[in-house]
Amino acid sequence: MFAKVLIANRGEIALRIIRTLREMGIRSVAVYSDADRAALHVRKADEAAHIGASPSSESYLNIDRILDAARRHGATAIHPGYGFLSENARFAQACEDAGFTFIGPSAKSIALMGSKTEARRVAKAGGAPIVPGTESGLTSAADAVAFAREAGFPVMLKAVAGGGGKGMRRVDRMEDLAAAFDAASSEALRAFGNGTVYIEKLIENARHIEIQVLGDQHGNLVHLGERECSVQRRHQKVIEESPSSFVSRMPGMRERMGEAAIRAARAAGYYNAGTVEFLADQFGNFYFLEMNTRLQVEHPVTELVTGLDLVRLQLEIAAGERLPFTQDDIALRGAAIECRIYAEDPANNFFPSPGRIERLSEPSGPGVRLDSGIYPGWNVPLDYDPMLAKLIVWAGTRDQAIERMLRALGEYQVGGIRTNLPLFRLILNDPAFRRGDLHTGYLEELLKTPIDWNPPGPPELAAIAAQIAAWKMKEQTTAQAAPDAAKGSSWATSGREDLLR
Amino acid sequence: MFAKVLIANRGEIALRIIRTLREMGIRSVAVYSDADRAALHVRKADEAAHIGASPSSESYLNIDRILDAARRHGATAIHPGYGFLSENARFAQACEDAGFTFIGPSAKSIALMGSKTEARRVAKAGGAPIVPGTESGLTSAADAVAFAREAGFPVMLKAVAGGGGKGMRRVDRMEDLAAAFDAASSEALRAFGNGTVYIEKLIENARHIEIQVLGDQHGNLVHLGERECSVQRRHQKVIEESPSSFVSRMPGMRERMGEAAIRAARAAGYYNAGTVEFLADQFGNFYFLEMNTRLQVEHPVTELVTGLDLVRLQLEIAAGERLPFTQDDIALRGAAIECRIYAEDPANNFFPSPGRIERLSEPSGPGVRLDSGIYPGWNVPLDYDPMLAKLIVWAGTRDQAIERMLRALGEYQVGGIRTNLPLFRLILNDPAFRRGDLHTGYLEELLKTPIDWNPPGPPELAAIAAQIAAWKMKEQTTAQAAPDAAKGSSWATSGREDLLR
Amino acid sequence: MNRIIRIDGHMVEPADSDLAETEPGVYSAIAGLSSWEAQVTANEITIGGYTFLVEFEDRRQWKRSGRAADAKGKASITAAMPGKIVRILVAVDDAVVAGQGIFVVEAMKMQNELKAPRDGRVAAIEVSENDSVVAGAVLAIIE
Amino acid sequence: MNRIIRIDGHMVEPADSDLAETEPGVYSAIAGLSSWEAQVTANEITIGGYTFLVEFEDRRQWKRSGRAADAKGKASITAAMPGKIVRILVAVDDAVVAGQGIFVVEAMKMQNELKAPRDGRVAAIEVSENDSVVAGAVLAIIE
Repeated sequence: MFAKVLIANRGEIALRIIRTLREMGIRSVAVYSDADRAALHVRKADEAAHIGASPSSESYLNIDRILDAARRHGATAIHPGYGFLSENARFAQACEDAGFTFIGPSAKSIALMGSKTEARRVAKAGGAPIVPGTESGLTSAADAVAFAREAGFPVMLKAVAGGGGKGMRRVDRMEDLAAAFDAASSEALRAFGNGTVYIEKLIENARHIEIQVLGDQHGNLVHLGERECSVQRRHQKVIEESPSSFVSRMPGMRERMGEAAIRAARAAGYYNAGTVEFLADQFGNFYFLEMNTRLQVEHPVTELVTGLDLVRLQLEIAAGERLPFTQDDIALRGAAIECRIYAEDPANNFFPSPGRIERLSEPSGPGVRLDSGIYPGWNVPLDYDPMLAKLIVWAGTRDQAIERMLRALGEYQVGGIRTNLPLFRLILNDPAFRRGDLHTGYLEELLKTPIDWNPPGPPELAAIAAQIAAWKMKEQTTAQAAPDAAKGSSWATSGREDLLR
Repeated sequence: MFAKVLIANRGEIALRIIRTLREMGIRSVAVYSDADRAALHVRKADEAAHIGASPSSESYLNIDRILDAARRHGATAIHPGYGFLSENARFAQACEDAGFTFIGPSAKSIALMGSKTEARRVAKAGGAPIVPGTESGLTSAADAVAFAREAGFPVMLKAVAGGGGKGMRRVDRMEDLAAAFDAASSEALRAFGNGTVYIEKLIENARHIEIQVLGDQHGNLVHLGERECSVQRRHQKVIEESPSSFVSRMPGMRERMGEAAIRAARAAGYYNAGTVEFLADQFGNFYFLEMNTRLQVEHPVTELVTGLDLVRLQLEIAAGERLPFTQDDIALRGAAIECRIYAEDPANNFFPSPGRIERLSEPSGPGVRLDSGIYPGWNVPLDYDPMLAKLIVWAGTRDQAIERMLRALGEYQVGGIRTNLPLFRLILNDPAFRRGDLHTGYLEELLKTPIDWNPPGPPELAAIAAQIAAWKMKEQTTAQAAPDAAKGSSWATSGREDLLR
Repeated sequence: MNRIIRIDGHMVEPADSDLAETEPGVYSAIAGLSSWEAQVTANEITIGGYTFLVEFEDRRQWKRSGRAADAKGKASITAAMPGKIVRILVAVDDAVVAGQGIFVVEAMKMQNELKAPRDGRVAAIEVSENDSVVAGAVLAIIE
Repeated sequence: MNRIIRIDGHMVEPADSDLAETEPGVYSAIAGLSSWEAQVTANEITIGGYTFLVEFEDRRQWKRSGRAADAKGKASITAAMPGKIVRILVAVDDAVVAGQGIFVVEAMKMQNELKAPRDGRVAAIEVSENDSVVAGAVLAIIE
C-alpha cells in the first residue's frame, strides 16, 4: 500500500479522502491555492503544498504544479477527487509518466469514456442501450436541424467535453435550435476550452438513474446498485438517493441495469470506481447516458446502503489488490439520501452567496453523516463551485430517511451567508417527492410556482425577536460602559487574556 | 401513537430521544433543573419545563415535579432515559396511575429485575445460568464471611439496589471482608438510599457480555445480539462494542446467550427494551449477572450493527404495537465501537473536571456517530454524572472500526476542561485490546503501569507553540492600541455590532 | 445609536420570555410551554425557521429578504455579489413584468439571470455589458 | 504584561512557520512539508496531540499538567475542584511514597483518592474530615 498520497482537490472531498487515508495509516498531502490557505482540507491534512493563485487554472487545474508538489512531498500516488482534473486523461497519463500511481482508471479508459460521443459508441458496442443522437460532435447548427427534423422534438444539445450541465440546452422548437446551438457551444468553450456539442433525442419525464461500478486490475467487475439523481436544477444534481424507489418497484430492473453498466465498463477496459449514468422512462426502459470515470459527489449514499468505503477500495485497487468480494456478496440495506448544501440564495434566484461563515451548528446523532468543508470563520471563496457540504442520512426505510433528513436539516444552522437549506425542506415535504414520483424536470416544475422563501413569522416569534434585539442593545450599552463585561460571552477573547495572565 | 412525550432525563440521552421523537412527528417536552436552564436538551426540545433546584433529588429524581410537568404540558407518555428514575418501579407505577404511558417495561418487571437478588431467582427459575452467591441481602459482615469461607476468594460485594458500580467491592482476603462490607454498604446507602448488599463468587478474568432484548406487549420477544463491555474502570463501562470478537469466535455462543436472555426476560414477563448482562469465562461459559430494565447508555452500537432505531421501537411497543420483525429478520452487519467521553482528568487520577467548555470541535464524516450533550460555552455542572458525549463508529470490520475511532478521536477537541479522550487513544492502540483479549480487569491492569499523560512534545512543535504565543502577545498589544482590530477574530462581537449598525 | 427596534418593519411589543444567551449570538427562549432557539446574524434573527429583520439601515440585507418590491414605489436591482454583466436584456423605458429577466450576470463560474422584482417600467440602467460590478451595486431601477 | 515566553519551562526559539488563525484560538501552521493544527486554551497550546504550557503564573494549570512533583522540593496536594473531604488517610510527619493515598474526596457523586505526587514526609495537613473545600485549595504539603 502507498505510504503517502497527494489529493489533487479541495473542500469536502479532499477532507473525505484524508479521513480514509488516516484510517489506513497513509500520510495525506493537501494542495491549496491562495484562497484556500486556511481551508479545512489544509488544516486537517498531514502535509500541505501551495500550488498557486486562486483561479483554478493557476492551481487545481495546473498539472505541472500538482506534480511538482507530489515530487516535493515524496507522495507515491495521487487521488484526483471529483471535478477539476479527475476526468482529464492527460493528467492521469502525466501522473503515470512522472511515476505516480493515478488513483482511478487508466488514461485510456478516461479518454474513451470522457468523450460523450466516444462513450456512446463504446457502450453501444458493449451492448448497452443508448439514446438516439449524433455519435459525433456537430460541425454546425445545420447538422442539429437535420437531426431534429428526423428525430423530432424535444432535443438536447450537449458539450462533447461536458459535465455538470455546462454547455447543455433543451430545445423544443425548430426556431430556437440555431440560437441554442450557439449558446451551448460558447458556454462549452468557456467551461472546457472545447466548444464542440452534439445532439440527442430528449426522453420526456425521464429519471436519472446511475449505477456504481467497481473493478480491479485483474478483470473483476461488480456493481453496487443504483442511485437516483432525478432531482436536478439546471442539470445539477440537488438530491441523490439509494436505492431508487422506482427501480425497487420494477422487477429485475436493478439487475438488468447493473449488467448493462458492467458491460459498458468492460467494453472500456475499465477498472477502479466509476459510474454509468442512464435515463429511465416510466416503463422501466433505460438508455446509456454517459460514464463518469471517477468518484461521484454522491458516492456516500452507496456507501451507506452497501456498508463499503469506496475510497478505501479505490486505494486498494490502485495498489493492485483484487476486489475483496464478488457480486453475490453485495447487499443493500435500508435507504440513504444526500442533500448538496450550497452557498446560494433561494430567495434571489439561487444566486451564489459566498462570504464569511459567522456561525455554524451542524447536525449529528443517529443515522446522520456530514461530509463538510467549512467551519465558523471560514470565508467561502468566489473562485470555486459554491458547495459547502453534503448532508447524508441513512434509515431503515425511505420514509424514515426523509423524516431523518428533515430532522437533521432543522439542526443545521449556517450564519452569515445564504444557503439552499430551505430548498430541501420544500422538496422533502413535497407529496410527489415522498411518493418517489420523480423525473429530471421535477424540480424546475416545483419551482415554477412562486415561493415566498421568507414568509412572515407568527406574532409570538416576532415578539421574541424584539425581546432579543432589546436585550442585545442593552448588552451593547453595558459593554461600552464596562468593556470587560461584554467579553464574558466571547470565549475567544477571554482565552487570549488567560494566555497573558 | 403519542402526540407529546416528556423526557424525564437530561444530557445526551434526552437529546437522542428528542431526535427520534422529531422524526416520528411527536412533540418533545424537556425537563430541567436550575443548573440545566441552558443545557442542549432544553434548547433542542419543542417544549421545556423547569422542575427544581440543581441537586437531582430536587429535580430529576423528584417524581411529583416530573408528573406535574407532564400534566402542565399535556404529554401523554414519559420516557425515562437511563439512570435517574429509569429503573424505579415506583416511578413507572406513578406514571401509569397518573394516566401517562411509561415508555419501558411494567412496574412489576422493574421491581422483579430491579432487585439483583430477586432477579437472580427469576433468571434461575427461567433456566439461565447464574453465578454462585447469596440470593438475598446480607444482614451483617458475618454472613459475608460465612459465604466466603465456603465459596472461597475472590468474592464480590454488591448493592441490592445497585447500578453503575456504586456500592461494589472486590475482596481477595478474609481480613479485608468486614471493612469492605461496611464501605460498600455505606456507599450504597448514600447512592440509593438503601444500604443492603449481597455477595457473589467472583469469576476471574471474566468478560462482561450483555444481550439486548426487545419484547412487545403481545408476548413476542427477540434478542439483537450482544455487546461486549469488558473495558471498565471502577465497574464503570468505558468502551463497548458489538459484536464481541470473543462471542464471534465461539461457535453457537451468540445463539445460546440470546436464548438464555430471552428465557430470563420471559420469566419476568418483560416487554419493551431491556438488557441481560452476563459474565463469560474464557471457555465460553456464561452466568446471568443482572438485567437492566431500560435503554442502555451503549445502545447505539447495537443500532449500528442491526440498523434498528431502538428508541423508535420503544415508542411503538409502548403504544401497543407488535414487533415489526421476528428473530430471523435480525442481521448483524460490520462492527461498532462506543467511547464514553467524560469530563475527567486522566493525569489527575481521573478526577472529575467540570467547568466551561471554551472550545469544541467535533468529529464527523464516514461511519462516525456523535451523541453529544455539550456545546461551546456550556458549563458542565458539578451536580451530575460527568459524561459529556458518546462517540460511536461503525465499519465493515473490527480492525477498521478501531482505526476509524482513532481517526475520529483525533478530530475531537474539547477546550477549557479535561476529558478522558487520551485514555481511548491508549486503549485503542493497546495490542491486547486489538486482539480482543479482554476481561473486566483489563483496564485496571493497563493503568497499573504509570503513564505520562503529558509527554514532552518534540522541539519543532515547541517552536511552533512559541511562535503562536509570540503572535498572540503581539495581537494583544495591537488590540489594546486599537480595540476594533482584535474584534475581527471574534465573530460573536462583530455580529453584535452589525445588529446595531 | 438608534434605539428604535422594528421587526420586519413593524413596531413590536417585546415578549417577556425566559431568555438565555447560550452561545454568542444564539439564544434560548422559553415562552409559555414552548422552547425556542434564536440565531442572530447581522441584522437578522432566525427563530423556528422564520427570519425576522431588525431595523432597515442595511439595504442589502433588506433586499435579500426578498420583499424589496412591495416595500417602495421604486424597486432597484442590485448585485448581491461581485460579478460580470454578461448581457442586458431590456432597455430604458421598457415595460417589464415581475420575474422577467433583466440582466445575465456571471459569478463563481455560473451565469444567472437577475429578474424584475415586480411589474413596472425600467427607469434607469446603471451598467453596460461586460462591466464588472461590486456587491451591492445598483444595476437598474424599476418604477 | 510579562513579555517573556517560556514553553514547558524552557526558553524556546520561535519557529518561522506559515501561521494562520483559522478560528479564534485555533491556528494552522505549515512548517516545512507538514501541516499542523494548534489549539490555544488559557495558558496551554495543544499541537499534534502534545500540550505545551505557556508561562507559569497559573498554579492550577501548572499542577494539572501532572509535573508538579518534580518541579519543586516541596509538593502540595490541592483540590482541582470543589468537594468534600471524606477521609484523611495519613497524619503529619508520616513518611509517604509516591502514589500513596492521602485524602478521600467526594465530588460529583464520586469518591476519589488524592495520592502523594512523590515520596516524602507529610509537612502539613490543612483540612479536617468533612470539610468542604474550594477548587485550588491546598490540602497538604509533602516535603
